[in-house]
Amino acid sequence: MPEITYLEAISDGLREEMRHDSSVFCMGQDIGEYGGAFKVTDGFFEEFGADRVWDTPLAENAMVGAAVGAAVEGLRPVCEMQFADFIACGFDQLVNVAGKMYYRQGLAVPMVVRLPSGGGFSGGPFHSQNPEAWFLQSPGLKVVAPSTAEDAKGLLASAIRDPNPVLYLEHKNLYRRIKGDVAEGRYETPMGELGVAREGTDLTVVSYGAMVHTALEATEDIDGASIEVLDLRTLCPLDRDGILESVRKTSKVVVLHEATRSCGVGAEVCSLIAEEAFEDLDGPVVRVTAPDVPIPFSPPLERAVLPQVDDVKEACRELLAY
Amino acid sequence: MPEITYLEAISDGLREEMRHDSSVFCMGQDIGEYGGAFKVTDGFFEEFGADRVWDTPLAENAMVGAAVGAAVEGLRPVCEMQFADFIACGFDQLVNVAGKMYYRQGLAVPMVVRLPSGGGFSGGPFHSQNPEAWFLQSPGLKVVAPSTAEDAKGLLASAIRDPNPVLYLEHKNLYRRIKGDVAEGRYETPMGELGVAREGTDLTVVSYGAMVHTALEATEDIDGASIEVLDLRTLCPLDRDGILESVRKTSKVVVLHEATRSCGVGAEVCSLIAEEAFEDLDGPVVRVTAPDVPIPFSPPLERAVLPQVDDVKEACRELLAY
Amino acid sequence: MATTTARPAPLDPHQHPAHEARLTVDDRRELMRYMLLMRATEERALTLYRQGKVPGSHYDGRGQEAVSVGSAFALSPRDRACILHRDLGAHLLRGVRPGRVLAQMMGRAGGLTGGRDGNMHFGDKDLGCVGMVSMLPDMAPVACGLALAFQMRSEPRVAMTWFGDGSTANGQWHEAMNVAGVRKLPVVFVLENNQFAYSTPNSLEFVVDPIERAASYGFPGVKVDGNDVEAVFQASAEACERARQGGGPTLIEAETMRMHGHGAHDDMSYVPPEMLEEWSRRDPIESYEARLHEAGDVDLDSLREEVKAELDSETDWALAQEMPDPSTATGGVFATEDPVMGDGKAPWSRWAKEASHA
Amino acid sequence: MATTTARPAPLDPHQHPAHEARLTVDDRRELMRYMLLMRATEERALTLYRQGKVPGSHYDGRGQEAVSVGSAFALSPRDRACILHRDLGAHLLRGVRPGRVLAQMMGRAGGLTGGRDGNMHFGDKDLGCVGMVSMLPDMAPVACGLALAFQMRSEPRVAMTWFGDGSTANGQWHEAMNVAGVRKLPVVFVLENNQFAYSTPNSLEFVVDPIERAASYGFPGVKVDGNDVEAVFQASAEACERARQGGGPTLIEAETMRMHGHGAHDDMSYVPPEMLEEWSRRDPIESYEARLHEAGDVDLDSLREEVKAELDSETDWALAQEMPDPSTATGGVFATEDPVMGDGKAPWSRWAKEASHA
Ligand SMILES: Cc1ncc(C[n+]2csc(CCOP(=O)(O)OP(=O)(O)O)c2C)c(N)n1
Ligand SMILES: Cc1ncc(C[n+]2csc(CCOP(=O)(O)OP(=O)(O)O)c2C)c(N)n1
Ligand SMILES: [Mg+2]
Ligand SMILES: [Mg+2]
Repeated sequence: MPEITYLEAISDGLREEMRHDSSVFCMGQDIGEYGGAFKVTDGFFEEFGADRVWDTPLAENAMVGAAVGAAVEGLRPVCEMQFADFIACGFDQLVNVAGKMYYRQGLAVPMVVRLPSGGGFSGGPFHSQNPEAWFLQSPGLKVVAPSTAEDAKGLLASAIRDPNPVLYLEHKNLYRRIKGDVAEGRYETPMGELGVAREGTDLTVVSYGAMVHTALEATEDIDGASIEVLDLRTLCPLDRDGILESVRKTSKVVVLHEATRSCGVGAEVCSLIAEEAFEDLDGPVVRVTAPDVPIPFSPPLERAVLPQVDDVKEACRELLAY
Repeated sequence: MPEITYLEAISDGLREEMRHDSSVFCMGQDIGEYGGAFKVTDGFFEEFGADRVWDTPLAENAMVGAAVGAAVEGLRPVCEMQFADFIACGFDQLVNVAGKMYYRQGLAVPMVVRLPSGGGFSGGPFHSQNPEAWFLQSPGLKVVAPSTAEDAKGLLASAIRDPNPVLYLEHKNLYRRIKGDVAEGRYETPMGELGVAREGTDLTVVSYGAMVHTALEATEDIDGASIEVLDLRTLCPLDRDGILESVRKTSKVVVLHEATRSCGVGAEVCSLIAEEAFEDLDGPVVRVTAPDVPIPFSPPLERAVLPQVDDVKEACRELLAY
Repeated sequence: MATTTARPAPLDPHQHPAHEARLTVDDRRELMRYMLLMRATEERALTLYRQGKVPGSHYDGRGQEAVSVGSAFALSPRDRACILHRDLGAHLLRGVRPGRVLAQMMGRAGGLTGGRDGNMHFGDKDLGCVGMVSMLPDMAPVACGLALAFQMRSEPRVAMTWFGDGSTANGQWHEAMNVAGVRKLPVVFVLENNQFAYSTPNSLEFVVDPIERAASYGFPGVKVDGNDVEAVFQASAEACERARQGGGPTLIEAETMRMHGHGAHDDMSYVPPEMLEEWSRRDPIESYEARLHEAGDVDLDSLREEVKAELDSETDWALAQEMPDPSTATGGVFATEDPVMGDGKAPWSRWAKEASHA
Repeated sequence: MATTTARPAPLDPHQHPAHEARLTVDDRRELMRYMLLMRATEERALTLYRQGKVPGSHYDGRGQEAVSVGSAFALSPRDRACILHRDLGAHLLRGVRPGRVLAQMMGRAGGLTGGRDGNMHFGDKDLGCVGMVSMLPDMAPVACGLALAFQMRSEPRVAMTWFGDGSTANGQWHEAMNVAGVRKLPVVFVLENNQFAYSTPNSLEFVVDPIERAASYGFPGVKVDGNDVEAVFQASAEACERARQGGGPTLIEAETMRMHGHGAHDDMSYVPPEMLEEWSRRDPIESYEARLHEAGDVDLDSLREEVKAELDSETDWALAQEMPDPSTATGGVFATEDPVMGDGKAPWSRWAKEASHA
């Protein structure tokens, strides 16, 4: 198995699905001849043509809405937001049209919206956001957020084949930083199942996306403690049993994400644990997240806002000592 | 003090502010001659004229965006969404332009967006939503949700005078159902301070909006237990100390809201408690909310989805017995 | 910018200019039938509402029957439609039974959404319809997506969608028009100008008639008398034909009037009485009745009888439907199978002919 | 639909047709000065970027100097502006020091947002500017709101905003145009058609030149040569005058070319070389230089010297600025005081004259 980057794995997965299933097609700004702002669709225009690799006008609601229409007619659109932040401009079609369609009229909407998300490279307030939690508060939408190259490819395949609207969060800060041995050909990473990034017995760190790597680095060696790191992979539907199982084993939990704090995915995970595993807890459920502020541009400010390895270390140490 | 409805209290508060401060004006669909879909601005057109009571075109982003522009130039716009659900159509201007303006460039944006929200009267999937949690995940926006006529007037005044964008959730199911003795003239209900709807010592029910009344009814007499009911009133900034104080007293908490469950305001409240009051808890923190589904239209379905008095009773009973 | 205005078709089908779509006597009977059926169904619904059997609010399309019936009449079975809250006639024409509509409005299990949604917020996927959402005009981009699928698969099919005058002020309207123009999509946009957006008159929604915008999106804009069912049909048939032949989108503006309040709660105090009077003289059903009467070849009395009989039994059926089972409320948020849409009824005689020739 | 095209003003101010805004020799020197200052600042910024001193990505407006300078030159001190990422010249003209721009791009505390935002995402509120957000064209509705405030207070003031060709496809563009038309707002929209939206050519963004849409919103659309600073100025001055006198909005389309990539990372492989060549022959600064040279009344060498000297000291100042204090990162999310905006610099000689007459 060749070692490729997270970015290449996304391209690879998308290309495989398009080769295998002629109903799969892409929509997005500058994804055509240019190959996309991050080059995920590099070469797609040449291979699949202008129809299946549509350079759309600057109109997110039209893109998402057209994807809904194409999806119910039997196609499998994959929309690319140039940055995840722009999903705010296609928000209405997503939450009101796509998300509620099946519940209201039994009409499935198999579509994917790719969201290049997250910060860590001075993207500033509009190119660094992690919008996932909005969509857990919007019934009818599935949400995945791979942290490895393997899962990036496998979850994209699952998302494309799923008969529901799926938001696919690809963390920009993993694009070229993370590599992995990725199987050639088509395979799926099942949605709704978390992954155990590292097994442990003393404490559980629950995370997803880029922060999984921060968690692994931070907990490599904390005074020799045995720390389990969970990679949620799918945020909706959440693998509640998987989370509870780990908590029952370790009894101590740190929930870590890059998104802002209030009503974030971490809040849902903490609440789940506080409700379902209260008796198993040997300490408070601790959240490490960005505070409730826009993500600033300048490196020292951005570092101060986004969770850092040391923040995680400190949280774990305190909780271990509890 | 005359007894007036929640709806009249909103009108009264808005009218008072407009009479007193000529920079306050209203924007919204059908709020002019017609007086608004729910008649909140009934008579305003005649008193304040077409300029200050602007019947806007069907364009939420333009409405919110224009409000931002007018606000930074010294006016105090009050936007009405015809239903809270339509804020999804003005979402981008709200979270990206209004919410981030002050942090990015030190320019305050004193504006209010009124959101007639909530269900309970067969409004169906598009006229029953409670969108508040989206905005706790969107830094820079304040959120209030009054449950009484007194607070409806007082919090609207505070929201209008606040130099920040404030989302004002007015629950449609309280409009004519709830009455209160409301002081004439102008007064403010401070933002960021919860209210204690009923004092108690055995268990705390944390809620806001229409569900405060459900909580009070449900807990009137549960085997004689002394149950405290907190009315959050402001959801952002959340009165964290006020919540923790009550939890430390009662040691048992039920969090109740009408909005859907995952990443709702209840998740934030539970997490806060699990993190800050772990040692004070004598039982799991229990959430009573709508499940993660669109709000259905037909009465039996809607009743099954929205939290009912009996659901709250049962949750309290179980927790008291814990 | 030139906007053509379609004229009512002369009654004798043999004198048509070539480009005009031909209507047989039976076709005209069907046009009348569906207008009558729409009005009868909505009158029945209003009665049920007044009897307290319809939860929530209630909306209808009184006075706009010619728009939905005339435009939908141009659709072939495999075409697709995203229908607006004023256009019950289009649903009925595609094959939705009045009983299911009444059951829908009453929130019954037998309704089109099984009580999950209400009012006109439905579409029968088995009849090629995608139900509207409340946010307007959100179905315009969706219709573009349907058309995109047809175009990508080189199928001679059309997506049709309807929206009101007020909705043209919304950004999604523009995005859909522009995208349809850029991709030359086989979509027909029917702008239903009923003079008001809820209580808001055209003058507060736009300065220039939106039909003028069509050319700036690169496709034709055709304005018709929305109370003349055949004029609406002719414009729609031409637009559909153009779309099928790769000619791209058309914007049709049907000038009409909303003869009831926005909803049953709305007393229309904002509408000048003389305006209502003038438009009531142009009632689409009465005026078509007069024309058919002249021609004399449609037995209107028997038609009315038929419709009334149908409505009576449909109403009984609807009233016999149960309320949905509460235990089903939380299921079916996520799909486990891919979407399947069926085709709609297409009463225009042309399709039967083509089928028989094929 | 008729769209007028403004012609470059003849150089002799005394031969102007009455309606044209007069430019003195000093005015022309200022126009040139700000174009040179914009280019010099952006060249310096690019150097700093290549030296690794600018975090994140980097964008500039190379080749579009005449658009931002020519249009902003028409603004009075009390007018307000929402400026686009291609329009540094407008910021400089309103009084922003180049050093603060360089510091902004380097994420320094001395930058316009103190490092909280980057690139061209800023606006100096003390100079009457509201900084853009990345979502395009979100400042168009905001500009309408500024104009609404002026209109409601009957102040003879104008809001000006800029957006690109690609942004005209977005719904918010339409909503802003329509609302401005309906309320007849004193707002000037400058459409900067630089041929591409990132890599996407006009042909994929729209079918018909967006200037054609202006009339369908009920206000004038004026197309000008965006590389002719005086043509842009004339059209803008007329539009501002009309707005001040209650004549409502104007859409100006400035035809120009983005001579650099969308960002510094973009090699422009999608742009035909001959296209770049052709446009480089139309460089806005060189062509204006030629005209001023003819006229002979502006000492260009000293002007260049001036600008270079200013840039050198401004760059030193910028490089001397500290990075922001991390402990400030989480403060200032909510305001505790009402907004206060200041007025901008307005170099056009007309304003000095009016002030002295007043
Ligand atoms: C995006 C959005 N905002 C607000 C509303 C509330 N609303 C419901 S109907 C209506 C008026 C619609 O007018 P028009 O488009 O002319 O359609 P009509 O009802 O007249 O057929 C409004 C504003 C809505 N449905 N969608
Ligand atoms: C709503 C929105 N969607 C996507 C983007 C990503 N994006 C940044 S610049 C750009 C192209 C803009 O083109 P144009 O409007 O012509 O402005 P230009 O950069 O050419 O001046 C795009 C698509 C954006 N900024 N805003
Ligand atoms: Mg209308
Ligand atoms: Mg451009």
